[in-house]
Amino acid sequence: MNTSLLIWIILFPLLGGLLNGGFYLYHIKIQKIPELLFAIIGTVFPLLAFVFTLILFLDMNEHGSVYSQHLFMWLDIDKLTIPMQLLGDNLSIFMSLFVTFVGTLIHLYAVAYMKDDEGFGKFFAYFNLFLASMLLLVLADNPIILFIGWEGVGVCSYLLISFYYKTKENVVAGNKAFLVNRVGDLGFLLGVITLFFALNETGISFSSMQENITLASQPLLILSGVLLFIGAMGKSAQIPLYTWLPDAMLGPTPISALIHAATMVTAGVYMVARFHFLYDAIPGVGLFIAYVGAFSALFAAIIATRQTDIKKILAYSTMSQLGYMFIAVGLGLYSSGLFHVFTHAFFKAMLFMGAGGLILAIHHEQDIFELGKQRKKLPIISVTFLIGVIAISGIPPFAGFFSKDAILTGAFSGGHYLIWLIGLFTAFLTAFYMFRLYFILFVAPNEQSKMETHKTPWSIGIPLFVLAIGAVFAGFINLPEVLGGNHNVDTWLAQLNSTPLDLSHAAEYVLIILSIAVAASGIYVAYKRYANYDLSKRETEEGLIYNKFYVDEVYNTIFVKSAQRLSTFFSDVVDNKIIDASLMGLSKGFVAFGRGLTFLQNANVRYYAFYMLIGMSAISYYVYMKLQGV
Amino acid sequence: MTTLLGYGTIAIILFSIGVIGVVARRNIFVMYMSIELMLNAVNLLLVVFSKLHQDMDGQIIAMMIIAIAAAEAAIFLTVMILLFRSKGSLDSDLFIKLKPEINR
Amino acid sequence: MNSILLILPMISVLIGALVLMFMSMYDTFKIRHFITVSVIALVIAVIFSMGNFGDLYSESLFPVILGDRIVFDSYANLFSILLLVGTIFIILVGESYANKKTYLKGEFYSIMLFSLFGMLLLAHANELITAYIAFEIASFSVYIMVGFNSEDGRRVEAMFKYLVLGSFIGVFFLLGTALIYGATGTTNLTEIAEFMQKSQENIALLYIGLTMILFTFLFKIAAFPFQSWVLDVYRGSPVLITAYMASVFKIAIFALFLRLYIQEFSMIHELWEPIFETLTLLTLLIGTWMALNQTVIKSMLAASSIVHTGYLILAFLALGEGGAGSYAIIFYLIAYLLSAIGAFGLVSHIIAQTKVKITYDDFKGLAHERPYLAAMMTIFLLSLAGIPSTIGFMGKFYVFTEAISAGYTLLATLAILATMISIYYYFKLIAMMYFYSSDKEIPLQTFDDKRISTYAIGALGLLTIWGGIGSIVVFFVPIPSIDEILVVTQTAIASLFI
Amino acid sequence: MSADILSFIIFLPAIVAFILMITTKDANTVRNIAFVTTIIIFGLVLKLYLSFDPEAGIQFVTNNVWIEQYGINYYIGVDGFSLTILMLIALLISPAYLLLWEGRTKGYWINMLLVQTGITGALLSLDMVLFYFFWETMLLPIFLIMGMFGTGNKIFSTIKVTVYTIAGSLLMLIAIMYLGTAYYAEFGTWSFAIDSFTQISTLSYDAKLWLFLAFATAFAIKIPLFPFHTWITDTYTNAPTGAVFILSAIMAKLGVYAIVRFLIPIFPEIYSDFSIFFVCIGIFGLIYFGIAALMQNDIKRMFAYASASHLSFITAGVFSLNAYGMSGALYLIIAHAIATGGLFLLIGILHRETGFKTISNLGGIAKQAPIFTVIFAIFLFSNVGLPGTSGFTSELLIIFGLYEFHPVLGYISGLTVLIAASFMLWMFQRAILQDRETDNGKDLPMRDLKIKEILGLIPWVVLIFVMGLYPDYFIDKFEPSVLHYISDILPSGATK
Amino acid sequence: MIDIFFILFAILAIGGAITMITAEEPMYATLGLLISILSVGGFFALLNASFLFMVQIIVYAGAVLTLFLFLLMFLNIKKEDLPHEPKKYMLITLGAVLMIPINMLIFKALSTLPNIDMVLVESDFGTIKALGMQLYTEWLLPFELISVLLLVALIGVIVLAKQKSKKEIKQ
Repeated sequence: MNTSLLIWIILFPLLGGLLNGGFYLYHIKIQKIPELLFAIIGTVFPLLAFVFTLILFLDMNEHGSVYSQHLFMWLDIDKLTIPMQLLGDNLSIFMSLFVTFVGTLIHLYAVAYMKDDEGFGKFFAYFNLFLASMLLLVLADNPIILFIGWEGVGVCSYLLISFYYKTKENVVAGNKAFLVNRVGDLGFLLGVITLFFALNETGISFSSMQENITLASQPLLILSGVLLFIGAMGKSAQIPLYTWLPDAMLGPTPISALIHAATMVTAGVYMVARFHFLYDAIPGVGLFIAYVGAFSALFAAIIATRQTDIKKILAYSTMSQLGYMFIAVGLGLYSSGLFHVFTHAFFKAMLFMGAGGLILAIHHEQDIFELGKQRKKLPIISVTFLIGVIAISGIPPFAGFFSKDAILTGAFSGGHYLIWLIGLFTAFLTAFYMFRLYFILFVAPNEQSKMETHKTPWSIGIPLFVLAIGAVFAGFINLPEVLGGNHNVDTWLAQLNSTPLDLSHAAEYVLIILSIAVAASGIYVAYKRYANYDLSKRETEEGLIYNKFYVDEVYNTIFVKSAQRLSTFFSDVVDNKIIDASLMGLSKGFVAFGRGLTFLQNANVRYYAFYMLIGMSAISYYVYMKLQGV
Repeated sequence: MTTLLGYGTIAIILFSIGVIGVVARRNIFVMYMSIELMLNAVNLLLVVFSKLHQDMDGQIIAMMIIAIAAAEAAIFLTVMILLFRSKGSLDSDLFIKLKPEINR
Repeated sequence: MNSILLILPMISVLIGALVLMFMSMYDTFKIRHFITVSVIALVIAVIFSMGNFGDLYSESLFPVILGDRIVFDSYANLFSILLLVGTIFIILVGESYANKKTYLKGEFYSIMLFSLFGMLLLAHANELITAYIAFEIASFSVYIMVGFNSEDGRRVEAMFKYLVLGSFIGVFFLLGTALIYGATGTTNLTEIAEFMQKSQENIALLYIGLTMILFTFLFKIAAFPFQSWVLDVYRGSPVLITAYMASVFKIAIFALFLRLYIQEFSMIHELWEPIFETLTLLTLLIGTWMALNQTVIKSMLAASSIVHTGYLILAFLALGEGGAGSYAIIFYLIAYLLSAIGAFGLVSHIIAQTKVKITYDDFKGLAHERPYLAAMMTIFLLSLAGIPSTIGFMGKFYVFTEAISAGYTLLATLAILATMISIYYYFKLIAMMYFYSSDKEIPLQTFDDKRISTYAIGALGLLTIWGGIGSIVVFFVPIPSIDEILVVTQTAIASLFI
Repeated sequence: MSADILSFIIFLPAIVAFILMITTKDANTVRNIAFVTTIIIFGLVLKLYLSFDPEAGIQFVTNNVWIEQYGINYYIGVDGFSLTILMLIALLISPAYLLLWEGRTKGYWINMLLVQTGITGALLSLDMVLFYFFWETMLLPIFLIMGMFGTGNKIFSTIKVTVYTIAGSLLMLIAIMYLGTAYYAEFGTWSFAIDSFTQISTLSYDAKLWLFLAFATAFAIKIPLFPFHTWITDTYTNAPTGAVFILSAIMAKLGVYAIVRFLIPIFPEIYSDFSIFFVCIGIFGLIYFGIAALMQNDIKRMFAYASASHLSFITAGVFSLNAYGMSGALYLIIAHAIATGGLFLLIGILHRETGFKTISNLGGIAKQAPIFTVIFAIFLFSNVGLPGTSGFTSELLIIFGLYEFHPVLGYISGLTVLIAASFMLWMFQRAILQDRETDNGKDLPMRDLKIKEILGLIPWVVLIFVMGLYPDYFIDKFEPSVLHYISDILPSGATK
Repeated sequence: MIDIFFILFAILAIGGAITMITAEEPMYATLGLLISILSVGGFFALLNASFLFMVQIIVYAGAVLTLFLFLLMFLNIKKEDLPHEPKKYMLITLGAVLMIPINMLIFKALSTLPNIDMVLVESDFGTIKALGMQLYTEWLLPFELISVLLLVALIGVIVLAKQKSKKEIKQ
């Protein structure tokens, strides 16, 4: 099999993006182009990428080979050699497979969702670029190339979030996303550099780093591990760098779906998995990651229980699920974590798309209470939404159950009971708030609105349908042994050396039942509370939780406001009042002193003679003294 | 007493008085005459040196200085007339029109 | 070598002066006739001088008649050419000024040539009394030229101040001469130098005499604290004369003093070094302070000439044994000659046509009205400021390099600081010309710029640029290198020791 | 190829300028001829670039006597460093002619041509006096352009910047002369060539330190480094686009170039001993200017700080004593010149069309001028250091270099990733993207770019991406020179 | 005898000079100067410079100072037109103080010379013939130059004065 296929996986979406961008500029500047062209370009190229990935996957499945494609030398200075090289191993193909798959579906979905939007072409251009960057990230052979994709993803998300750039909030949200991500990027970059130098500049590709990991001293490894994880925090919205994610919901819904479900946010998880050799060497940091993940999961779940914006609830739930993934990768359960990434992609994308369909049907309303009030008959959406909600709540046999349970079981078996407990409690909360959402949107009694049927376009329906199938059945791919499965994903990702499970079957059963019970109780509580909720009566919009623990405000005060104040201080006080004023003052003083001296120049000839006499006198005195000895 | 130093002292004193006259007096006429006095002091000194070296050069130089002084007198007197015509006085403190204009 | 040839330049200037004097008796002659005659006389003188230009020689002609009072050497030759060329430029640049100011009648050019005669003599003088007389010829002429328009009170006042102070300080020269005579029994420079070499007797007296002469020198070049007259006199004089005093006269003074100093250098340097050091510093300071605060361009240029004096004293410090560094001074003088004549002459050209007192504000918008003049003024100001690609930079470069080479790094640094500040007041004028639109009420006159003055100014501008660029573009345009000047200078200095 | 090609490149603009000065009065003709001249120069430089052999050291040398007395020569040549920047200058100037709208009089274009001569001359000089000659000469046309075509309190700021920069260069002049005399004292002949100065062995450490500081001050003012930066805000605010473009995109870079070209070979010990100091200043400046840029309301003022911030970073890279940092710095010089230069030109157009340059008054540009916005964004993101653009490669290398220099400083320098992004994006949001907040959101009169302007900018946009995606080609041109500096000139042990 | 003359001349010279710088009226000052100059002439006589003595009396005292007096009368300065000089003596004192270093210096210079007695001797030293011989040989050039100087002064005076007369005609 020709390995040069790898680059085409990236090139197709990139080409699509460039074509769309060019056509879009043509469209707005010179002549209108029908949306169909954009739609075709925008969907066909990702599809091609998916097909290529699939071909590779199948080939790899058959031969078990690893692809590597050297394109050109990107940079070569001194000992720093960074080739532009792509790596198609099991992990990256696994990732790119579902990235392209979900991506294609979302593109399809977007065709209908963005219909008649003036930025249609632009949207697809960004979207394809996003996909290209994501694929570069996934397929990169070394962290620097990975970083190019990593940042490309960031900038595309920036562009997409501030898609409706005319309103301030959107752009502000975009900026926030970009900047918070940049904090993470900083960590990532420094982490890579630290690692590079910690390994005595022996090489920067993942494989050479893995080989040479023993060269490094433990403190430097820990440092680089933590720094890299900061990168992951930013990208994957973990505490404390999560604040951008809820705000990012201001973009068009497909963006949210893509960014938050399948791709961008999981990049952090992927990256940690990529550096598994590093984290294997420093288990302490892994534990730290797991705890951060656990707390993020809990924290996001708590906040989600009180939100009213449908997309924000989904966003917090994403953050919460990401927390699970980090628990997994932190504890060394890489394959479980990636499996959760995989399943999560299906149901979360589906949930977002459902929410998008809902929002579209009810004229861009996002408040769940309002949505509930103005409800229309949307059979496809309500069914798929229910599937998604069940899947995320962890009810078997839906996909979410298997992946989440694998993580919790893993945590328990590793002896990290606190994490396990937090995970369990979060699962309860997840079930609660997801069903709260569902009940309010679809079940709670609704008097005002007539239930007219709203037709769902086919291009929204098909992706939803496909994803729904995934959400229901994807879990079976990695059925645990105890349930008679054969660990397909774990096997595929064997290169990651995930921590094996060390539990008796009985214990596993107990844990499974326990988690189902917890999820069920969450649903029950939600049912009790919201199944018959009076939609005209909003929930109180106060309190710590509703206001997201005031974290945004605290950040704003600590970082933004103080930076602004510092900026004013620097430019107005230090520059103007101290440096410039002292320089100008010095020169002004000099001139003024000269002006003072002009009184000597009083145009009176006697005085002039007098000055001369003084001068001569002084010189004579000097000469006299000097000639004393002669 | 009629030694070199004696004559020298006289010359120095005359010279000093001349200098002081230029510096201290406001009357332009007196100022000019002080300069003449200074020239005379120099002449005296030259003649003394001429005698010292038994060399005529000093005297010749002194004579030339007298001639130069005469030329100087011509110009000086003309200037004084011009000055007197413009202000009606020979007070040097009055001629301060050329005070520099300062950018304040 | 034809010895008559050597003396001819001076003779032709003197004859020119006399011819002009007689011409001035008749009213039929116009200003242009006077200009023509004087320029012809000067050009003839230049041609005669050029005959020996660049040769190394030192001759004492007709010892019976001239009695070794003046000496003809390459040094004097070089300075003669500078003085002659400078005067030619002054006359040509001042053409439009002279045409407008009707009081500059015929005698004016006669007197100017007399003064030039005095200055040429000064460059050749080898004896203190001859030097003094030459000095007085030049000074008297300048006094008269300053007060030429005796109806104008300010001219008379300027003349009076210059006269009083000049005579006052002149007596010190005579006193010094007397003391030197007392010490050595001679006033001949060569003999004094010989005396110094062989005898330590009466050496203190000699030193003191030389110090008295130094006072006069410091006064004439306007070093601190002898600088006060400069602002008043320069401002009170017709701007043409200001140019003359600032450039040509200054060179003549240096011609004499440099000769004196180089010959007596080894002995007197040690004594004078601290004086020069202090004076450099103070002159630079006071000049800078004065220049910063002037509003009238003439005063500003006058004050800045004090700063230039500071650089020249610095160059004196760095002279070195046998006058090794003296070409720095001479080159600087040439640079200053060109730029100062240019700057003052241009001001005169403008004054001639606008009848304003020429403050900074009067220059507003000049670049829009008369771009050519503004460009030329910019060149001269840049040269004065010592910006590269003008001769002023080269001059400064040599002076500072020699100063550093002689070990006066700190002083050179201070001088550079003064240069830095000078940028401000020079560039302010450029800014006035280019950055403001004219705020004059008078409708835009069409000036006649196709006249001798403007061509002369153009020639000066070209010379200024050439001096700064030299042979740098030699592979495009074959022009003589400015190295030539340095070679000639060295020859000149060498001729002092023959 | 004739050895005098460099001289031709240097003096062609000046000669054309002089011919134009006396022949024609029509501004458009002057502009067109000037443009053609720059294109010719670009062609020549391109030819030079392609035929340049990176391994061969200094090439195309011309060494003619200028002032024999002082051993001052017309000594020019090109090596990897200067070639890269020469290419940059040629590449920047011609397209800029298409975008500079201010030049309605012939003086403007003549001055632009003269600036080019000054800049190229300074870049290629290998004799210190010659360098100084061009270094000062290039300031005058800028002075005139700034004063004549500027806005606001232009005269004050023009004189301020002139005095400021000349003050610095005069200090350098003193140092040059001191070195010359030291050489004379040691070898008995005068010479001001750089290679002569490197042989001087008689100077004491203290003297060298002072000289180094004199040079460094001159360059620091030009760059500008903290605390010599106060001229930039006034200047960038009031100066016309062309002047700001030249100042920020080219002249500031020459300051950095001069550090590499002169300070490293002449004072290697001082350079390595005091590098920590300069790296700290650079990093401090990076953060300081970055933060100061945040709250600027005047867009040009903001870019003044932004530019200073980047240049401080570049300086830090230059002093990092290793190949990564130095190559990165050189690369960032190019990247930043293109990006910032482009941004300034675009802001110039924005200012002209809308009449505003304060961020609070701007807004809603994106919807009216999409192509403008796209290109603006590309430059912006290159400035921010987005991977895939030229900015990233260079910043990455500098951070590598600084890390190797000292890990802690490397970490701090990483903040560049964050700082630039914060103020750039905030500005972009308020000034370009979102609707106006003043005047009831009334649209500003803004046109989109014209075809010729787009044509002018396209090469830069392409270059930004090419340099970002395939940097090795460009770096190969100057890497041997960098390695030569690192391994041959610096004392062993300096690079740890 | 000579000593007596010396003392007399000294007293007269210095007294005259002091009168000159202190006198309010220019007329007295001129007379003071005249006395001083005559006394200097006397010194010349004591120093064997007989020709110079003559020149001093005839040219200086006779011609120049008469010119001064003539001028004074011509200008006819009234008493109230004279500058009021309240700080005159203070300034004179100040000037005297400032002169101290210069005087000390010159005195020191003189003291290095052999302090010989300047007795009057009978010889042709200082006579017209001896002087003339040197003047027209060795000092010919300076002597001729002085004529140029006088010519310049002459032209100058004419020029300056002529202007004035023209102005008067206009009036």
